[in-house]
Formats: sequence, structure tokens, C-alpha cells
Amino acid sequence: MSTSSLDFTTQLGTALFPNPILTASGCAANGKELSAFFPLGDIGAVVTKSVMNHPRSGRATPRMAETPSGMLNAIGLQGPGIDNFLREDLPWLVEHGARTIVSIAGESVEEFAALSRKVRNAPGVSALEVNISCPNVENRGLVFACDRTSAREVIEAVKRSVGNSLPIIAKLSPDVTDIVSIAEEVISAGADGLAMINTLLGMVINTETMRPHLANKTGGLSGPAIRPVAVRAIFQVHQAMPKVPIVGMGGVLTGNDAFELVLAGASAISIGTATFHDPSAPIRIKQELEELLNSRGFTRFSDAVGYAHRSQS
Amino acid sequence: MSTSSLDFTTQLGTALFPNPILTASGCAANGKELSAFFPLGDIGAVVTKSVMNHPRSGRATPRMAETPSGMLNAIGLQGPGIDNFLREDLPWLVEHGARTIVSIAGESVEEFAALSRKVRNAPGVSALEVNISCPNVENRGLVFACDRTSAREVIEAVKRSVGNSLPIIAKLSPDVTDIVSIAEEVISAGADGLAMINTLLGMVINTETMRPHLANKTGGLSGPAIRPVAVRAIFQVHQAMPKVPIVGMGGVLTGNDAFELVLAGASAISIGTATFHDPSAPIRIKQELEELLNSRGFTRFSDAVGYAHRSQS
Amino acid sequence: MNEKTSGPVQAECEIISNRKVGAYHHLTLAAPGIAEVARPGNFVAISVGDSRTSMLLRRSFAIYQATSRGPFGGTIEIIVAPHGDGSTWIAQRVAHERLNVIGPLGNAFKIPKDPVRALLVGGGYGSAPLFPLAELLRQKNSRVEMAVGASSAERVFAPVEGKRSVHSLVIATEDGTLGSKGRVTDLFDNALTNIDIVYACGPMGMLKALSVIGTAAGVTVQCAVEESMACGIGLCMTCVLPVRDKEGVIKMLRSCVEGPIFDGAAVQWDGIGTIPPGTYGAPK
Amino acid sequence: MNEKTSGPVQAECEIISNRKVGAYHHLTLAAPGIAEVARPGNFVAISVGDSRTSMLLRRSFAIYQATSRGPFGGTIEIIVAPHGDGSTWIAQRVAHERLNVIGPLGNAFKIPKDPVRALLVGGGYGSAPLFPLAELLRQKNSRVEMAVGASSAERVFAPVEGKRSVHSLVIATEDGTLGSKGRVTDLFDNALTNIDIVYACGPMGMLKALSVIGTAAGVTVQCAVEESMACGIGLCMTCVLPVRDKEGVIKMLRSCVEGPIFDGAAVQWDGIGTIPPGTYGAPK
Ligand SMILES: Cc1cc2nc3c(=O)[nH]c(=O)nc-3n(C[C@H](O)[C@H](O)[C@H](O)COP(=O)(O)OP(=O)(O)OC[C@H]3O[C@@H](n4cnc5c(N)ncnc54)[C@H](O)[C@@H]3O)c2cc1C
Ligand SMILES: Cc1cc2nc3c(=O)[nH]c(=O)nc-3n(C[C@H](O)[C@H](O)[C@H](O)COP(=O)(O)OP(=O)(O)OC[C@H]3O[C@@H](n4cnc5c(N)ncnc54)[C@H](O)[C@@H]3O)c2cc1C
Ligand SMILES: Cc1cc2nc3c(=O)[nH]c(=O)nc-3n(C[C@H](O)[C@H](O)[C@H](O)COP(=O)(O)O)c2cc1C
Ligand SMILES: Cc1cc2nc3c(=O)[nH]c(=O)nc-3n(C[C@H](O)[C@H](O)[C@H](O)COP(=O)(O)O)c2cc1C
Ligand code: FES
Ligand code: FES
Repeated sequence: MSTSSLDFTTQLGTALFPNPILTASGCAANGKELSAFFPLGDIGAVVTKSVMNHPRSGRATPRMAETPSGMLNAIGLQGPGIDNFLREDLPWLVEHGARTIVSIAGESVEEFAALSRKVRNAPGVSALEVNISCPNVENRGLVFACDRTSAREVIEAVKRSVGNSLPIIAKLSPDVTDIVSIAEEVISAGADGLAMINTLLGMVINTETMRPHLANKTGGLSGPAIRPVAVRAIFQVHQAMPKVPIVGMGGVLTGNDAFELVLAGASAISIGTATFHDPSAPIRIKQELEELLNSRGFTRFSDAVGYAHRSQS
Repeated sequence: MSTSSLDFTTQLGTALFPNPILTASGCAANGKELSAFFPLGDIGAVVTKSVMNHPRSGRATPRMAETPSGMLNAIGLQGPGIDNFLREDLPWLVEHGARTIVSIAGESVEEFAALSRKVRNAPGVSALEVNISCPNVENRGLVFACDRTSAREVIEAVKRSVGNSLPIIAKLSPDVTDIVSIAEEVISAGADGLAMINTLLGMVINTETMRPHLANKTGGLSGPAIRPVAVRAIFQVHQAMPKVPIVGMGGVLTGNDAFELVLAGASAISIGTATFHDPSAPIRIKQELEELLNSRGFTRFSDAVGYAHRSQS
Repeated sequence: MNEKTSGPVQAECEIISNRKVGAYHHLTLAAPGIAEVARPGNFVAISVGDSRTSMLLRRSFAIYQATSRGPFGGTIEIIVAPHGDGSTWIAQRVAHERLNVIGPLGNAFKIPKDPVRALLVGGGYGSAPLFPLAELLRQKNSRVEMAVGASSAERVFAPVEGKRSVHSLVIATEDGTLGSKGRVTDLFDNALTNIDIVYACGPMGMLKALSVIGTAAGVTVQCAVEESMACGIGLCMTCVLPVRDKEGVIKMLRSCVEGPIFDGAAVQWDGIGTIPPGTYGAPK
Repeated sequence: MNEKTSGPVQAECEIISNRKVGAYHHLTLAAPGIAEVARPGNFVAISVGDSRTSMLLRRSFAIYQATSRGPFGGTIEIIVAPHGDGSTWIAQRVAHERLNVIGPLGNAFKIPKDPVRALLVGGGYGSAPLFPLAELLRQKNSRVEMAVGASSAERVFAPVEGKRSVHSLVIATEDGTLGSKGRVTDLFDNALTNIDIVYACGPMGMLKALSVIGTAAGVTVQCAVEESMACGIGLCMTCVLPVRDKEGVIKMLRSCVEGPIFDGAAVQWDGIGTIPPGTYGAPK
């Protein structure tokens, strides 16, 4: 329990959260396992593993490799499918007092639309995160988030499905020439906020077997290694659209790291890979960030958001 | 001195090198300082700091920040200008037995053309590296390497200037949606080889001052943190154009790391940030790579290039 | 309801001792909260390196012994084979240093209610968790035979105390430096006749071979698998392998939560590293 | 000609001792090849962390003492203020561990041929390299006064032995816990009348203040600056600051090679963190 008078609340579109610390999609499963380490309701929200329309086996193993200050993963969105998710995982989260942001992923615009229609009608969802860093099977496997048109189409379809019933957060990939233009595109298409960054495309070659280490060859790079890229992306996008709430993530390991992303412009912080290192990371980081904000004299968390953009006094 | 029978030579266009270990541009100055740690002629070549038409002061300090398993730099191409370089630095390198790859950087297509004309006529140059990861002042500061048309224009102009007198190596930025398409563009424009990867755009915010740490705000991320991105980029480009020689770089700290890039498709390896950690890194890595190649049964270095692409037997 | 649910514990555990045993390091850790609830087959996940290390992921280790009480409160023991940078770092720690440990993790070996004739097969450090299992089986009046294999003598983990837990112990090494020369499975190629259940822990190749032998003899083989794990606690889905469930459906199960102990007959050994055709949710 | 040119040496240096001195750690390192050629003002660059650390960059430390001969061959001593992760790691090392050291680096304090009246001003650990300088000046029959300042007593570095090297020593601390209360520059605001040359090492603010005082009095101030360095050996161009050369042109000079000792009157103190207008090669 904190005794400070800090207003630690944050807002993503119409959704209000008691504090800005979230899990990152795919790094907290659907909450159950993590709840052994802290009460899930103590953080801002649980962002669930991106779920698809149908059950998914995911990719073959090896699915991961450790890299310097990071890791590579190629899980391939293994999951129960939206119907099982809404029947079993979501009610469990609600029952256990967790605010929940549901992350969806699709292989076509229609799949995203169908998913969001289902989520709209489910009770207990705080916001919808739209993971557009997936390959578009209808467009030569090009990742939605890497193409302005595809990105727009997905968000428009989701917006048509959920209307104003739920805040829509579009999750962006850093693997683009100009992330600001993609951000502008999805906001104009109806997104209420942005989540960034997803992993960077990477590869590790096993020098014993002399082949790519992952069964999928390439994988997503996460962890502290990519934090400077996350800070830069958040800074650029906040600069271009200071009113758009950003869920920041990428290599946050400590409250100081979270503070860095907040100063760059993030209104909430997702903790991903750090949770593998330390399952108590979300709750620890929440406390460390709170102490930092107090020590810097902030009385409202929201005053710190994007503070690094203010001109030097 | 090696007693193995390994053929360690490598070729970049028409230039032959006794071994594939090079310095990375900007990480070895123009050789003089590094020569206190090993004889420069013992590595494949020295790649000089990218030089421009006129002397450059570079950017204000702070110019660097340490990051997890990496660093951020924003030097701003401080340098003597091409005339001083050709009068003083290049002759020193030649005199001291170093094979030299001259890296040039410009703010306009015309500057690149002028630079390459001057380098063409200088004695003792093995190859020309064209650093197109600089802002194009004639096109809203857009980085040449992030735009197919600008990239093509630079390489075409350079090719017109040097003809077949020198191999042209185009240095690519990883900050693009599709590095293969840029690679194909510069090769069709006349480049004989590719250097990759340049740094990733990043930022660090100083949580004490609550402002961007670098005077330039953003900087280039290098070091082992980015190695998985380098391996992926090299793998993708080698897959698309297996005959094009690639100078691989990005986070190589050991012979094993160098081997990883070679297996992905690199015909030579530049050592950058590692040299700051250990100025003997280039010569140490050369030896470690040689031992690894021997232990894996290779008799020719060139047989290992791109080996990870061969289908599992 | 907003409460911590029960489950594994995360703790800074003091190293009581670190002794070299052949090629391995035998670490004893003060682990109150973990030791009391650990069962044979469970493992722990330990973070490696100092606060500025570049190694983010925990390393997993089977629990060798877990002692609820003693001068240090509950203690656990693990057997570490220095291999890459992470395990080597752990092996180099000395008494009084602390390790960040999460445990107990995973499921445990299933113990039949009635006395059985059990064969325990360990490869390398894989024999470690079989000793407390042997103790438990003997308490249930089971007959316990153990076979231990390794590449060479220094990699055979079979401490003197351990021998007291079993009725018989045979050893095989590939180079013949201890026991019979050959693989541990050579020791009983056709010897499962007097066995009701097999418990196995060791390299995947050994587990697969045992599952084949067990299936042929109609004997259950409980296998402790070792898949590469990023989190060890069920969050990341990196540690999966294809396992056929009761309904006959192949699913990609997490070896850190649904395992590490699986029924050898259910694991699709040849499908590891692939998504076997027909797997639940497989790409069409 | 393909030969290694002469210059700094890179070596694995054994730690002979590590003693705590106030807020600092005084490390003595066996550094043959470095100790013999080091001159007052030179520094060393030391790599930090183990082989899997996430900290890639070396940390620089002024050489306090360099001894050519002795039971350990040549030794150097450094004074480390634990600050962030890198310096704290070094401060925690113990005797017999080894550090990877490059040195001697940078230029040295210039010593006039004839005897002079010198004032040596150190801030915090910045006083350390001034003691061997004092020795050298006294060997040349110079008169050496020293002023040492710090935030508080535990940050004053002025060892008893050191006092023998100087004719006078005055101390100021900002909190008044030792010597006069105030800044070191308060001690001689208008006292440069009997001084021919000032040598200074400490925070940038102190160096700037001294340069102003020196310029007013027509006295040379040799300043040892401390700029953030990625390589320490002249490769990276991160450590630059604007300095006016003999022709009056401002250039961005590397403090690791052209420095760390600069003429205080030439350094563009107010231009640090900018490219002062008119700098050689400045953007137009
Ligand atoms: C359930 C389980 C129980 C284990 N029990 C033991 C034990 O009792 N004693 C013991 O010495 N080791 C055990 N291991 C292996 C151990 O966790 C480490 O993976 C192994 O020591 C290699 O790690 P490293 O840091 O030395 O190698 P690195 O090469 O640094 O490892 C890099 C990454 O690959 C993974 N990895 C490498 N080798 C293996 C492997 N064989 N199995 C799984 N992941 C691997 C690592 O966990 C790490 O994430 C167990 C693993 C699992 C999953
Ligand atoms: C020429 C020179 C001589 C020095 N002599 C001494 C000495 O005798 N004793 C001593 O304790 N320290 C000295 N320093 C400072 C020392 O090198 C470290 O920078 C300082 O200890 C902080 O490093 P860190 O790892 O603790 O901090 P971190 O925060 O981990 O450092 C991160 C990065 O910032 C740089 N940095 C941080 N603070 C400083 C600083 N004040 N000056 C320059 N770079 C900085 C570090 O070098 C590193 O690259 C000297 C620096 C230079 C350039
Ligand atoms: C194992 C793993 C699985 C992930 N799965 C998903 C996912 O299903 N959906 C998604 O949007 N992001 C996924 N991510 C990306 C993370 O949510 C996050 O964007 C990224 O890891 C960067 O944050 P970090 O450095 O804190 O991990 C995954 C990351 C990891 C490491
Ligand atoms: C301090 C610094 C300066 C650099 N300067 C240049 C440069 O002038 N021209 C260039 O093409 N690349 C430059 N680079 C990029 C490197 O050549 C290299 O592409 C990059 O650092 C990745 O390799 P590394 O991880 O081994 O450092 C610079 C990198 C650093 C760290
Ligand atoms: S290791 Fe993360 S789910 Fe099993
Ligand atoms: S620190 Fe690299 S040039 Fe000075």
C-alpha cells in the first residue's frame, strides 16, 4: 500500500486504470500462472496473449533463443481460440479482480472483425488491443503493421465492429521505415490509442548445427536490448500526436526504465520479457515507478507523460 | 601465424583480401590509434571513418550513451574532409601496410559523386564503401538508405564516377520495412557489394534531467544488442541475392559471433563497437574465426559463407 | 477476489554449500517455502548473472533432495552440470552467496498407491531426482531397481547415500570407464518382464528409447523431459512438445506446467521439433 | 611497413590491493608496461563486468601513483568513486582478481623547465593525479601549494603521504565537515598574485571557474577534463570539447587523445554541449 498522495491513475481512451503498469501480451499467458506471484488487480491491467478465431498449435520448437540482453521468440500465437478464451480465461480474470485488455490477432481483415465482434459482447473487458504485427495471408504474408493500407483496413474493420463500446489500441511493429506514418494511419482509422513496440525481427544461427536456431528461422527480439528503439519510437509518435495515449513497452526491467518510456510519452507501460526474468517484475516496477515520480516531485502521473518533450527551462 | 591450411581469403567485387576481418567505419578512426594494438596489415582491411566533402565539426555532446549490451552514438560525422583525408590519412594507412576501404558520406547525390571522383584517383584504395545512412538535405532530411529512389540515385552517381576502377559497397540501414528491396535497388544501380547493418535509430532519456540524453536526441544503436537484427538482415539479403558479397556487421564481439554472420551470408565481417570494449578485438576475432572454421572442417572460408541456407541433410 | 493464488514461491536463497562431484556441482540452498512442498520430479528456475548481466533467462534444475527441516530451515539440493555461460555461472557461486530461485515448479512423478516393481533410469545428472523418488517408492514398499548411464565415469551421478535408497543399482558408461560399456538402455533391452513401471530422467534420446521399450512390454514409462524454457512458470509457451491426450488428440503442452513428467507413450517423440499432422490447432 | 606502432598497452592487471579511503576505493594494480611510462595526468581505461556483462564500455580513471619497480614489478594506483554500475563493480573487486586495463592514455601535465610557483587544485577524487605532479614539480625545485575541495570530508582525497609532496595544503568542503566551509575556489579568489601556473583536476564547474580566475590574473591554468568516453583511445569521437587552437580556430578535440589536459584559456567552457559558432567544420 502506498502512502503517497500521487495520482497514479491513467486513461486509455475511455478506460481508466488505477495505475499505468500492465503486462505485455504473450508474456503473462492469461493471468492464472502469474497470479501466484502477486494479486492481478494490483496492477493496471492484464493484457492477454493475442488470441485468434480458432485454436492454434503455434510453431514448432525451438521457439526461443537467449540473445545479449534480450531474447528471440517464435511462438506462432499458440492459443485456445476466441470462444474457449471467452468461456474460460476471461471469466477467470474477471473473477480474480483483474482489469483485462484483450489482445486479438488475425490473418485477415475479416478475422479481426469477427474477433472484435465477439470481444465487444463479453463482460469485463477494459480495452481491446489489436495486434497487427501478424502476417496477412491475403497479401503475400506481409505483416499488417508494416503496410499503411493493411493497417488501416484492420483498424477500420475493428472500429466498425466495436463502435465506441471499447477503446481500441493498435499495436505497432518497429520494423518499419516510418512508424509515425503508420501511427497516424491507424489513429485516423479509428484507434483510440497505440501500443508500441512489438518485437524486432531477428535471427540467431546456432554455430554448432550451423543452421538457424529457431524452427521458424526468424523470431521477435525483445528485452532491454531493444529499449532504445522503443524509447525513440514512442518519442517520435508522441511528438507527432501528443494527445494520443500510448502503451509503451520494450525492455522495461526497472521502474527507472518505465520512467524513461513515460518521459518519452507513454501513458501506460507493459512489462514483457522482464516477467520471465522476474515474475514479480510488474508489481515491483509499479512500486519503483511510484517512488521515482514522488522523488521527482510529480503529484500526478499524467504530468510526467511526455515530459522529455518540454523545452529545457 | 597460423599453421592451418585454411584458405582464409575473401573477395568483395574485384578486390581480394587475405582474410575477411575488417574494421567498421567510425569505430577505428583512420587507423593510426588502432595500430598501437596490432599491425593493421594483419586484418583484411581498415574501413575508414565516413568522410565528407568538407571538414565537419560533428554534433554537440553528449554524443553517446551506454545501453544494455550496446551503445547509442550521435557523432555527426566529425572529420577532416576528403582533401585532408586523401593528403594525410590515406597515405599513412598505405605506408603502414593497411589495405583500405574508404567510406564516404554525403548530404546530396552530387556530394557523393564528387567524393567518389576524388577517391577513384587516390592510390592505395581497395574499395569504396558508400554510407547512405545519412540524411538527404535535398529531400526533407530523409535518410538515403530508407528510400529506394534516393538510394538508387546515390549509387548510380557513384558508379558513374568510379566506373569499374573500384568495387562499390553500399552500406544499408536496418531501419526500413523491407531491406531486401533496398538491397536489390542498389545492386541494380551498380553496387558490387553490400555492407550491413548500420546502427538502429534509438534514444535514451536521462531520468535525472528528464530530457533526451544525447544532444542530438536520437542516436545510432550498435553492439551485441542488435546482432540478431544483423543476422536476420544478412540472411534475408543473402537468400535473395546469394552471389552478392556482403560485409556483415552488428554486435560481433567474438569469433563465434563472426561465424554466425558468415553462416548467414557475410563474405567479410566488420568489427565496430567491440573495438571500444577491446581494441585487440579485430585481430582476436580473426584468430577465433580461423580456429572455428578449422574445427568445423572448412578448408576454404568461402565455403562457410551462407552455409546456414543449405537445407538440413 | 483480488488475491495472490497459491503456487510457486520466489525467494533469495542462500547457498549453504557448493561441492564438486565428478563433473557436476552439488549445491545446497536454504529454500524455506520451497523445500517443504517439493515433490520428486519438481524443478526450480534460477536467475543467473549479476544485476548488469546480459543473460535474462532463468535456468531450470531438477530438485535432487528437498529437506523440510534442519539447521537452515528447509533446504533443497541441485546437481549442476556446467555447460554454457548460465550453468557455469551458477557452478562458480560459493557458500553464503544468494541465488534468486522460483519453485517448486512443474508436476511430479506419479506414485502408485500399491507396491510396485519400479525401474528408475537416469542419464547423466538426470539420475539426481530419481533418488528421492526411490525413497518414496520404498516407503510404499515398492521394489526399486535403478540403472544409471552417462558418457563417462565422472558424469555418473550415483552418490553412496543414494545406493541405500534402491534395491539394486547398475551403471553403464559409453566409454566403459565405469560399469558396463554402452548405453544405459542396453542394460535391460529385454528385462522389463519383472517391472510394473519405469521412471526416467535424462536426454531425449534415452527417454524415447525407453518409451519404445516400455510400450513393447506394456509398461508405463514416466519421462521427465528437458525442453528449452524461457520462463519456467507457464507464461511464454516456449517449452512445448506434442503429447497425445486421453481423447487421443495431440496437443502442444508446456513442459514447465503440464510437465516436465509425461507418460512416455503419449509423447510424440518423433514429432518433437515439428507440429505433427493432426495436432490440435495445427495450421491447415 | 606492417608493424604495431608504439602507444598504450592493453594488459590483464592483477589487483594487489583494494582499500577503502573515505568515500573512495584505492586500488593498486600490477601494471608492468604501463607503470614505467605513465606521466602525471595520464589515465587508464578499464573494462567492467564479467564476460557476459551488458556493460560494453570501459571506464576511465586518472593514474594516481605509478611505480616502476617494486615487489610486483611496475604498479599503478587509482582512486575509484563508486557512482554507477561500472565504477561500483570495480570498487567491489578484491585482491588477486584481474582487470583488463589500457594505458597510459592521454597527454600529461606540462612541466616548466624552470622552477615555478605552482598552485594545484583538486576537486573530489580529482586531487589524486596532482600528488605525483607535485612530486615532479618539487624535483624541479618548484614551490607547490595545493588546494583540495569536495562536497564533504569523506570525499576529500588528501592522504598523509601526499602532504609531504607539497609545501602547503588547504582544504575546503561544501558542508564544512573538513577545512573551510565553501568551494575550493573560494580559498584563493584573489590569491593568484604569487602563482605562476595552476594545475587543476575536478568537476567541469571548478575547472571553468579556475580558468576565469587564471585568465584574469594572466596565469596559465592546465585543466584535466572529464568527458564521457566510449573508447578512451581516440577511435570514436565521443569525448570531444571545443578548444581554440594556436591559430585561433575552435576545434572539437578529443579529450582522450588531445587531452585530458587542456589550457583552460583555450577551452570554450560555455560552448561545451554545443558547437560554438565559427567552430571548424560547423554546420552552416
Ligand atoms: C526441467 C529442466 C530440468 C533441468 N535440470 C537440470 C539439472 O538438474 N542439472 C543441470 O545441470 N541442468 C538441468 N537442466 C538444464 C539447465 O536448465 C540449463 O539449460 C543448462 O544448464 C544449459 O544452460 P547454460 O546457461 O549453461 O547454457 P546456455 O547455452 O547459456 O543456455 C542458453 C539458453 O538455452 C537453454 N538451454 C541450453 N541447454 C539446454 C538444455 N539442455 N535443456 C534445456 N534448455 C537448455 C538455456 O536454458 C538458456 O535459456 C534442466 C532443464 C530443464 C528444462
Ligand atoms: C579522463 C577521465 C578520468 C577519470 N578519472 C576518474 C577517477 O580517477 N576516479 C573516478 O572515480 N572516476 C574517474 N572518471 C570517471 C569514470 O570514468 C566513470 O565515468 C565514472 O566512474 C562513472 O561510471 P559508472 O560506470 O559508475 O557510471 P555509469 O552511469 O554506469 O556510466 C555510464 C556511462 O557514462 C559515463 N560516465 C558517467 N559518469 C561520468 C563522468 N563523471 N565522467 C565521464 N564519463 C561518465 C561512463 O563512463 C559510462 O560510459 C574519469 C573519467 C575520465 C573521462
Ligand atoms: C514470448 C513472447 C510472446 C509474445 N507474444 C505476443 C503476442 O501474442 N501478442 C503481442 O502483441 N505481442 C507479443 N509479444 C510481444 C510483447 O508483447 C512485447 O511487445 C515485446 O516483447 C517487447 O516488450 P518486452 O521487451 O518488455 O518484452 C510477445 C513477446 C514474447 C517475448
Ligand atoms: C561511434 C560510432 C561511429 C560510427 N560512425 C560511422 C560512420 O562514420 N560511417 C558508417 O558507415 N557507420 C558508422 N558507424 C556504424 C558502424 O560502422 C556499424 O555499422 C555499427 O556500429 C554496427 O556494428 P557494431 O555493432 O559492430 O558496432 C558508427 C558506429 C559507432 C558506434
Ligand atoms: S517455459 Fe514458459 S511456458 Fe514453459
Ligand atoms: S573516447 Fe573515443 S575518441 Fe575519445
